[in-house]
Amino acid sequence: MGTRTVVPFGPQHPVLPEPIHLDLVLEDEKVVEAIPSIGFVHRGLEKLAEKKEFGEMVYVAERICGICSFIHSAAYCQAVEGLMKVEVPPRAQYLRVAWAEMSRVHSHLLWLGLFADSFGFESLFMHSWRLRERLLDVVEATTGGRVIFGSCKVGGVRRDVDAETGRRALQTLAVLEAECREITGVFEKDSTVRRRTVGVGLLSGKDAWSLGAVGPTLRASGVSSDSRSLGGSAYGALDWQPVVETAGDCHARAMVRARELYQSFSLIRQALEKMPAGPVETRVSGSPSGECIVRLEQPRGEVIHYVKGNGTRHLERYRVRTPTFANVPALVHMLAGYQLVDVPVIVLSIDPCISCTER
Amino acid sequence: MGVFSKSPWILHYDASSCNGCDIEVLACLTPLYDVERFGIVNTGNPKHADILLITGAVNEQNLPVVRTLYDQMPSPKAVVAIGACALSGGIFQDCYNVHRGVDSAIPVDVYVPGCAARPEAIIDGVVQALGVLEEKAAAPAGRGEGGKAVAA
Amino acid sequence: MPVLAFLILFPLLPALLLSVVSHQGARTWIVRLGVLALALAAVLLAKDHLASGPAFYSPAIPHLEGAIFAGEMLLYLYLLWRCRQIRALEAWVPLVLLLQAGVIAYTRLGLPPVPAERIFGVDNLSILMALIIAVVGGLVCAYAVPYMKDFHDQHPEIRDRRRPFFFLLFLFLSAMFGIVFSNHLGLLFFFWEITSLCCFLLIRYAGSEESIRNAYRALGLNLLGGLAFALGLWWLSRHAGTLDLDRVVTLGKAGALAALVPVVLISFAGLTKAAQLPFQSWLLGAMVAPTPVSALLHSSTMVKAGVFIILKFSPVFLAHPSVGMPLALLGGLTFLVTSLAAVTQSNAKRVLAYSTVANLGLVVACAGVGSPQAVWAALLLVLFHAVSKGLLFQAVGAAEHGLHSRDIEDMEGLITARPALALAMLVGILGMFLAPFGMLVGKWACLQAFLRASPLLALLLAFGSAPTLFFWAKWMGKLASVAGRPRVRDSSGLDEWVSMGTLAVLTLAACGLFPLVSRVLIEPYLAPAAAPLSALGSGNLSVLLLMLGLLLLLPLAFLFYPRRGPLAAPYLGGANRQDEPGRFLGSLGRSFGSETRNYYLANLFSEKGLLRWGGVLGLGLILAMFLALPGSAAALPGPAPASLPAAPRFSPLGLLAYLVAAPLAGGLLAGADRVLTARLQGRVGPPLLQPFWDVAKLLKKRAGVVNRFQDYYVACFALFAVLAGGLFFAGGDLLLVIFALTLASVFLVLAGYSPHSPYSAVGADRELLQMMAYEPMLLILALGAYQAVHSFQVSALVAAGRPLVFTLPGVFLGLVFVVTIKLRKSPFDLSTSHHGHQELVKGLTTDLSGPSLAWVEVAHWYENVLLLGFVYLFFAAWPAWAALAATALVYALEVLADNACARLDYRTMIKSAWVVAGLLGAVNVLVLSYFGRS
Amino acid sequence: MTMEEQPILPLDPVQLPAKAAEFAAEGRRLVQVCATTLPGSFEITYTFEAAGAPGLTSLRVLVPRDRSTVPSITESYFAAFTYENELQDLFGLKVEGLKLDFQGTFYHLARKAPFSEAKPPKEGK
Repeated sequence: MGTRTVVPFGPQHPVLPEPIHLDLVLEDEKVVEAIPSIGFVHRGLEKLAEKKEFGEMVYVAERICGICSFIHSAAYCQAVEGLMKVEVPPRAQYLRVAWAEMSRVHSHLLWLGLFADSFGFESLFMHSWRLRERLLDVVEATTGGRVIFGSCKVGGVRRDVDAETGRRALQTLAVLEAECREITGVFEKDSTVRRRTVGVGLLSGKDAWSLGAVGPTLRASGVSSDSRSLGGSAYGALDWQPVVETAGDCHARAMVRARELYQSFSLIRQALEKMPAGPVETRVSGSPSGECIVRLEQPRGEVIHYVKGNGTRHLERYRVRTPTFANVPALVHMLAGYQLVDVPVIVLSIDPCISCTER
Repeated sequence: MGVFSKSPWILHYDASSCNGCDIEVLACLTPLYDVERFGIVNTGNPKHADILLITGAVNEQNLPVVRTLYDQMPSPKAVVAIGACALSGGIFQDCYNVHRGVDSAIPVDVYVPGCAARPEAIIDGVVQALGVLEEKAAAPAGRGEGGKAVAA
Repeated sequence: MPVLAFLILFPLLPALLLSVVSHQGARTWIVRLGVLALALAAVLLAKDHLASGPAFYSPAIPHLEGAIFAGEMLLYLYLLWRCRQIRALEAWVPLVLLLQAGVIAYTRLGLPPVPAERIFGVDNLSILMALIIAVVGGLVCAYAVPYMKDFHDQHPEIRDRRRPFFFLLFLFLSAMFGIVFSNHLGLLFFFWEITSLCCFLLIRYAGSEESIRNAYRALGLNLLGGLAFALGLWWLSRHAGTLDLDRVVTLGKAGALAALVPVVLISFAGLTKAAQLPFQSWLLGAMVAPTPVSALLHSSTMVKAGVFIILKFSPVFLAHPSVGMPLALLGGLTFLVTSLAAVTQSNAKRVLAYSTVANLGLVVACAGVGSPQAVWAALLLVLFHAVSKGLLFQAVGAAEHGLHSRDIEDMEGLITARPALALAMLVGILGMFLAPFGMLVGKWACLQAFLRASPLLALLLAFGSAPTLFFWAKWMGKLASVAGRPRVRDSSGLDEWVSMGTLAVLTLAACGLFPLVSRVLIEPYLAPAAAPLSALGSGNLSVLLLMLGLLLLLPLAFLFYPRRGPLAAPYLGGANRQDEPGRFLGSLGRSFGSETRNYYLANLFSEKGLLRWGGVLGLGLILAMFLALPGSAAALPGPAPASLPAAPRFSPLGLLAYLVAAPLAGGLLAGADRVLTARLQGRVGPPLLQPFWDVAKLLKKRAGVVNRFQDYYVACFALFAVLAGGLFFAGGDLLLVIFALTLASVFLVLAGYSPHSPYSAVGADRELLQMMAYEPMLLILALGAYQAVHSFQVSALVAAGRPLVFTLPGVFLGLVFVVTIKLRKSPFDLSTSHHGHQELVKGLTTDLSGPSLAWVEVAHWYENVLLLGFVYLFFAAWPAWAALAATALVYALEVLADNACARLDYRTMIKSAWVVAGLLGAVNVLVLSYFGRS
Repeated sequence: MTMEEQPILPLDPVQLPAKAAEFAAEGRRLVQVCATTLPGSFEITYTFEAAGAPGLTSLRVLVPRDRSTVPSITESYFAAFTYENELQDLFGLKVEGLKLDFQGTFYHLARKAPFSEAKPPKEGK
């Protein structure tokens, strides 16, 4: 007879929109051990590269995940463009930044809602998602899609944003930004929220780094690491600084994302305003060969797209290392010793994207 | 209209979807779409649910999970498959770990196409499922699982 | 007189026979006949004396004093010889022994002899005790015969010393009869020391190192009490010139220090024997003895001797509150501290031991108060405790022989593995803490008595009751959890079953029979004017009987209940294994059965810390008793006899209105909650009538229970929730309303434990934590209401001239705080939630579906209306529309809070609820009682 | 298009744990582990990043198909357990000394070691 409660947390669990499983071993409600089990959404899509030509693989790449969709397609395209030495037109570079940052705002607002849900603050969830719909309106107006943009392709982007659409988008975003201040204020200051997040899921900067954590999980522990600093796309030409917090707890992670909202608003504004005129794609011919690693900053952190071409229309190897995959060891490290109530909060604090993780 | 049309409680499960349809399912609950207007509640618990909204193609590992969840829902119940992957495996149908559409694992009543399916389509699918529920409630016990309908 | 002598002397006959007979059959029959004879004699004694009232006997016994002295000295010599195994740290034991011997020798030889006038006495208290000793004690002896055979079969390493063992059991009974019938304190002291001796020898029975050490601790602490007793005898011989108990009480009441000092000294001896703080350790250590010994010590002997002597002095404490009140507070403190300590234990016998100490604490508190009402409560407690605790120890012993463990965790699923035993244990547990069963009635009476004496005591009771609720209910949950363990054949023998069966029937019957016991046995013992039973209210007694009837009859309903739908597997996050639905596939390819374990709250408080600080406070209170002696020489007039409350007025109209209108109102409130919530979230939300549609739908779904017990528990939950509310709206007793509500909640908790699924079980645990958090505040509500209008009747509260909210602002705020918990609103919707997800899926209600879920929902509507009824009480003096508006406002505020808060964790909930109850509620009650009684 | 420096250092599998320990001591972060199935061997790339320095450094080992074992680097980089379990499940490799070894249950797969087959890609149309 066991002496501890074992809770099968998932794969179906309302607090997790996506299936993962944790064996939670509890004493009272203290988590003594938390061992993850993944694979519930493992499709094996990397192997599709053998069946689909490199140009078609963009569609697969942007369906690695419906939330991080755009940046996956951008990273894939950038990797193939790197292999094929394709020069992407500047306007396309700026558009990629604008859409990448829109997808970040969309993802962060979505996450803030789910995070609120993880500690039972339902109305905060609703308001976060209410605001997110505003952003989706902008996305829909500029790409035609809501969650899957379908706007990136090898050599550039599929569609342009005209001046009028851009102006309206900026107007909507300005209103949205003001409204966001209200909800991020609650995340920052509300006493019940602080009680559930401050000091919960502590991760030191040293541990975060050595466990390979990325993105807001790493930056909330005081490490300034942001793949956008590499200057890919048009990031090098825009004015921004990585957001860093030092507390290393769930609250700090929420604050990194809350502050990144405003950073993204600024980047979208800069990109749409500074965008030079010109074509939005370069014609691509030939087949990729060689290998290349591309890193971009997803809302959840650094994503790695590795492509290896062998001179055919099919890639020899396509490999994606997603931010959540990198954050899993840090998550396992964080869970032990906290309470059952903290489990959803800590799990959500890395903003897990299982679809990405398992591909 | 019977009581089942007035109080459809849903369970959402992601069977190896890319998240696209899942977040649209969640979006249905939130202020813009607010399906609670129709009494729809996301229960998160198969034992409380009437309608299973399932996204994504079933894969090797979640096949037993999908079956368990379906079995744990008390009758009468309906299944709505949402999105291209849930219908046929979609873009992933050639993947080695994917078992094609959801109807390869459990009976599906309503199919909602789209990649990702839009919230309006999902709501329409649930509305069609209400009719299915009422039919099943009227049918003698033990019969009436399965059946097909396609949402616009 | 002959019956009395028979009771004291006759047990020696089986004792001597058993000390030579080792044939199992012969032993069985000697014990059976001996026990039967004792029981018959006790009944005969009761029959003879109940009509004639108290009587004293002074038989001419030649050389009585000399014989007692010789006996005592022999006892000391024997004990001294026994002390040869002591260790250096235990050197104080023989030291105390020698001191005691010295005091006795000096008193007997150095002081002029004190003539004994009335050697033996019989009154209703001693008859009650005799019945307990003969019946409960006797049953324990009968149980012991097959038990000890099993014991030695299972533990061949322990030397078989059953002959001295059974000798000691009967000697123990004889000494106990001696104690309760002696009016001569010198003789009583001799019997007192014999019980200490028997106890010592029985604890060390197994002969292990641990049992020897614990036996010395028990001996030492009891001898310490004995030393105080001896000093008391010395003081009496020197200053009072009498050793007659009745004379000492009379002198004490009059305020003579000559009697007061010995009363306090002998009460100290009683405290050590009753294992009160800080002396509780010996009783915990006594657990090493075979289970019948524990059953005997806890139910009918030893500790009961301790409270018996203190109860004897209760008139003195009534007359001298400066001495009585520290004693009462010590009892109350012991109740609170040891109840909390029991929460941290998983060893069944330790839980039982702490519970014994706690309940004896209540008895001591009652004795310290000393009013007729309090003594009445105390006697009820002694009786009910003996029956239930005897049963529980025997059941644990029987379980231990089957499971080879006394850990509560290992008793999981006993309800299907060993149904009869589980039932016996469940009855015992029910008897300990729930309405309508005995101990709860006793606690109810205590509360009433305490309120009139000192609200501080009532508050200690209010806070101490909550943890008892927690640890008993979680134990019930373990038993009730259907873990799919194979059915085990019961190995218990006939005598064991007869013994447990009798006690189980007595426990159940106590609820119906206690008014009879009270009228015939207890009330004549109290001051002539007292009519404590009617203080409870005869209407309330009918309600109790109704509750009992429902509990017993409901299972019958299952004979007619259609079996709908197949049984479902528990919810396991979808990870259930297809081949074994009760197990799940975990990480690393491991397969788990669902495992659940109770909460022990070690991170909230530690057993050690509690006992340390409790002990220090307890010592302080004992010191205060002694310090109060010089000042208490002048007898104070006792408090004016409290006027009897008006007969309860039941309003059938209110009841009917509630039954019909509450589900409508509750459903509408739930609908309004959902609409308001949606608006606060920027949504439109469902139609107002949505909750009704939901319930209608659920009722039409096919049932999918995990096991059929769930339906029973849910039915009980709904029924008692309705009963609680009905009682309230009929204008009934507020305390009874709270008790019925608690009973209902316990059934809901059982419905959560029953499916043996981690989500439901953690939900059930959390529900219990919630109950532990809000229970003190609900009781404080009743206390405050009583302070305000001197009645627990809801009808009286409604009729109050001034809105209670002005008299009881703190209680009101505290109530609003805990109503948040009870309404399942954020930040305290821990066990289950009406909307939104949580880490527990749906927690408590995860494994309920279809119709059973519908009934839970409807019951919640009834409950919610009742809770708002509590709130309404505070505004009842206003016109109805204004009061209703105020109540609606409170409800709206709760909904608002629900939408403006994150969910907090259980530790925060318990701490904040108790702090709020303590700071707002308790302070309000105390202020009102000390300053508001103008 | 800016491309960062991405040197790849070939290494014998035997030296892998020692080299990983050296990198760990230098405070490098494990960025990814990636395997590619070549006709006769598995090519495994371990990518690291040094704090404060630009660019990614990769170690590359070749494991012959007939040997199929590779030493674990979880001694130095615990976080590698996810990658190495993936190597076991998807490529059929045996990782020796793996801490937190899921023993082939990291993914439940319809097909054993699907990436181990080196399928010659179809030529473009």
